Amino acid sequence: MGILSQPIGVIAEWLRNLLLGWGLSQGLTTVLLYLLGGAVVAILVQTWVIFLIWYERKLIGRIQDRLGPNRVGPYGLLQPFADFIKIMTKEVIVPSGADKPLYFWGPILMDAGVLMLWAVIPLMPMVGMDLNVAALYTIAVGGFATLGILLSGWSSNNKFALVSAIRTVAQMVSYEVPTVLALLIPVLLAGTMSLHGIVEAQHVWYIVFAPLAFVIYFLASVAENGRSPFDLMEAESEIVAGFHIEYSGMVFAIFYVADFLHAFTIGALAAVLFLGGWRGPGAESFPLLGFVYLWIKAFAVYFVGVWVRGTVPRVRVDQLMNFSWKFLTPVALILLVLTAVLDHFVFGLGAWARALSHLLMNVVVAVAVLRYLEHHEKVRASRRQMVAQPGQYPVARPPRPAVAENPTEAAS
Amino acid sequence: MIPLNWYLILAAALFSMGLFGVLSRRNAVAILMSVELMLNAVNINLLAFWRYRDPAHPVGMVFAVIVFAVAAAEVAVGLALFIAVYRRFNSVAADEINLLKW
Amino acid sequence: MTAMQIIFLLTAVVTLFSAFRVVTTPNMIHAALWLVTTLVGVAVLYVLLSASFLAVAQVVIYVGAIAILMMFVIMLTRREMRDHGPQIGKQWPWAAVLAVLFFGGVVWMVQSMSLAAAPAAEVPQTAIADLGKALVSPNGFVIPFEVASVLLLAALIGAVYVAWTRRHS
Amino acid sequence: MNAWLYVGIFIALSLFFPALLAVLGLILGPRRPNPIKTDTYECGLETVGETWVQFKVQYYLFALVFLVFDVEVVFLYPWAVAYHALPFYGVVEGVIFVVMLAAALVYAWRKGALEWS
Repeated sequence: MGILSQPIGVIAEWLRNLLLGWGLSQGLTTVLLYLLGGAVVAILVQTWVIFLIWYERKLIGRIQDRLGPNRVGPYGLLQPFADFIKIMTKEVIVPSGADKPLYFWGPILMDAGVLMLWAVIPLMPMVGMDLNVAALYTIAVGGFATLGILLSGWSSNNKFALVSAIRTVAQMVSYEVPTVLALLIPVLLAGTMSLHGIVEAQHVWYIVFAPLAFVIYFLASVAENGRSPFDLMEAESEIVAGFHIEYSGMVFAIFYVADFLHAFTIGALAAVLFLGGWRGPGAESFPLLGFVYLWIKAFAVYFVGVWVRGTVPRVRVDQLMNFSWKFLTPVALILLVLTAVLDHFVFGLGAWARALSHLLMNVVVAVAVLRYLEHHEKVRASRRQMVAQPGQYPVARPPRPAVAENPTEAAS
Repeated sequence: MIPLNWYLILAAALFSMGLFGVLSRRNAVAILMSVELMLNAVNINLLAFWRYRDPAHPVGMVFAVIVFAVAAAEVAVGLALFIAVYRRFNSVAADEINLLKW
Repeated sequence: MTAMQIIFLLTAVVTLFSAFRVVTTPNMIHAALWLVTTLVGVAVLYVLLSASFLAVAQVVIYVGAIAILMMFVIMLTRREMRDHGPQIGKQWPWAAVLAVLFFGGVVWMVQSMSLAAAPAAEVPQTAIADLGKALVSPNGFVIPFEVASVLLLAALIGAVYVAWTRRHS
Repeated sequence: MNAWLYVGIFIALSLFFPALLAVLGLILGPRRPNPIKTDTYECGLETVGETWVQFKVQYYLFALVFLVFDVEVVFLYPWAVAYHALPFYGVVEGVIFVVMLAAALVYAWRKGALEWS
């Protein structure tokens, strides 16, 4: 085992021998090694957020024809550090009447729910733990983030925070359905729930097999994260600032960190599930290269997310729910059934033949869905015309009175 | 290794607490929570016996999964009933909903 | 005392304490959160029983869905049900006696049986795939599997029908 | 089992790091609360009425449909793992299951439970 082909393995072996040499027991050594490995991964991704914050602000700035941060350090690179130091010295204002323990559990659970995902993401070949239910685990820990939002909204003792938290949770659970269904497709294709297994099964990337599933997974995850254009929970004009309105100082910063980390983690998960994870030329012989590939792929998906964020205007709340329940979920269900039936017949073929038949099926489904939407839109347009000419038969129902969208209305 | 009867006693304790909750709580949602405790105790038993008796066949796991489905169905319908009852009586206290009581 | 046993005992203490809080705490939201803790504790027990899939499914279903649904309903049915005022009925001593009797009876029964101290065999690596096969095999559990889907469909229809009222009619 | 040990340790760590940040914020920041500052924020107005406002049934319905979907999809995961070893009728049974799921969606849709009014 050379240091280049097995860097982590060699270091772990050396550390293990060192600790055993100190007279520690086998079990304790394992625990210490895992603790160390976990801490390295956790600190790495948490630190990475500092860069992400700078990058996203810069990119959004450029999209909006601004400069973005440019004062502190070269290209404003040190801006997040300055912000961090500033926010460190801010007071944490706990509102009166808050449910104190739960008030702090909210942000902690939310950040932890994202960070926990990194326990199962395969960073490079043969490194990281091979949990045999990892795919479902990624869904399970999402539940903790949802719980964190509900907690922070409820414990703040603020109407707006509570309304926003309930709304956000309704949005998150709605978008969890297409996420779970889209995630089922790579699991079905690979025949395993282990993320290592899914990466290893991707001789051809699953984005070729199931581009629609990738799109559904990506959109639903972004919406679950609550980023623009799905940032209803932060709708300034309706619910002031969302479920974290009563948070300040460092405790607020935890929400911020969780948001950015979640955006990048979506990229990493999408890269693992659909873009071949650490796969790339030479990754098997040089695992560190695999890590670089994974990071680049994750970053590419993250970039698209930020791009969407900077470009598309916010959707309306009914559109938001319809998009999940009446578009993504049915399409995911149809795709799942067709994939299951098709793969039974083409599994025996070569990898590329199998991939191409799946691709063809996906294209057919996509065209059919687009055709249907076009048709649907035409029908609706003709209905609207009927409304425009009253007195003619058939009279469509009159347009509904507009419902004012404000929190007291939503709350009643 | 952990002896089997540890699991059984733990499950029994969980079940007893659920039983206590079902019999003593006033809020209907709390009663439902206690029922969940009891179902979980049952699931622990099912899986413990599966693990210690016959881990080669997934029978115990199938039972546990079916219990999940039943629990979910029970929660869905139960909570819907509470919402309907609340609309009618403006209360979800189990001892105040006594229209059918003789 | 092995490491496994220590983990088991710690989990058992956490689980039972939170279960106790579920049935005694007057604040309903707190009760729901204690329920979440209990259910996570049970998931850890499933891990100790090498039932990985069930452990994760437990968290997905209970923490991700059932607990959220319960908290929604607690918030929905809140105007009358303040957290002050008794949350435990007057009959609680009888309930406690019954629960203790039940627990004592079960413990007596468990102790009088001769039970295995260790598992008969290891869980096979393919346990999840076996479960999947058993769920759709005609010699296995295909009827319960399909009936479960019908049950859930029926539950959804029933629940939507009961809870749903048209606003303006 | 070892994988779960690592995951357990990682879960503990991921709870620890944000908690550490919160504690750091509490230690390093000043702490001078006063009644006006800790008052509930409501666009500059005094808070009126109960904080724990009530919500539309709509929210419950979304969570309900989600619960049913979640449970059914969890059933499908072991099926998907075993998928390649299944004969064709096994696949068909899974498809029937998915159709039931679709029926639930269609019912909720037709009933208007998925409308945001």
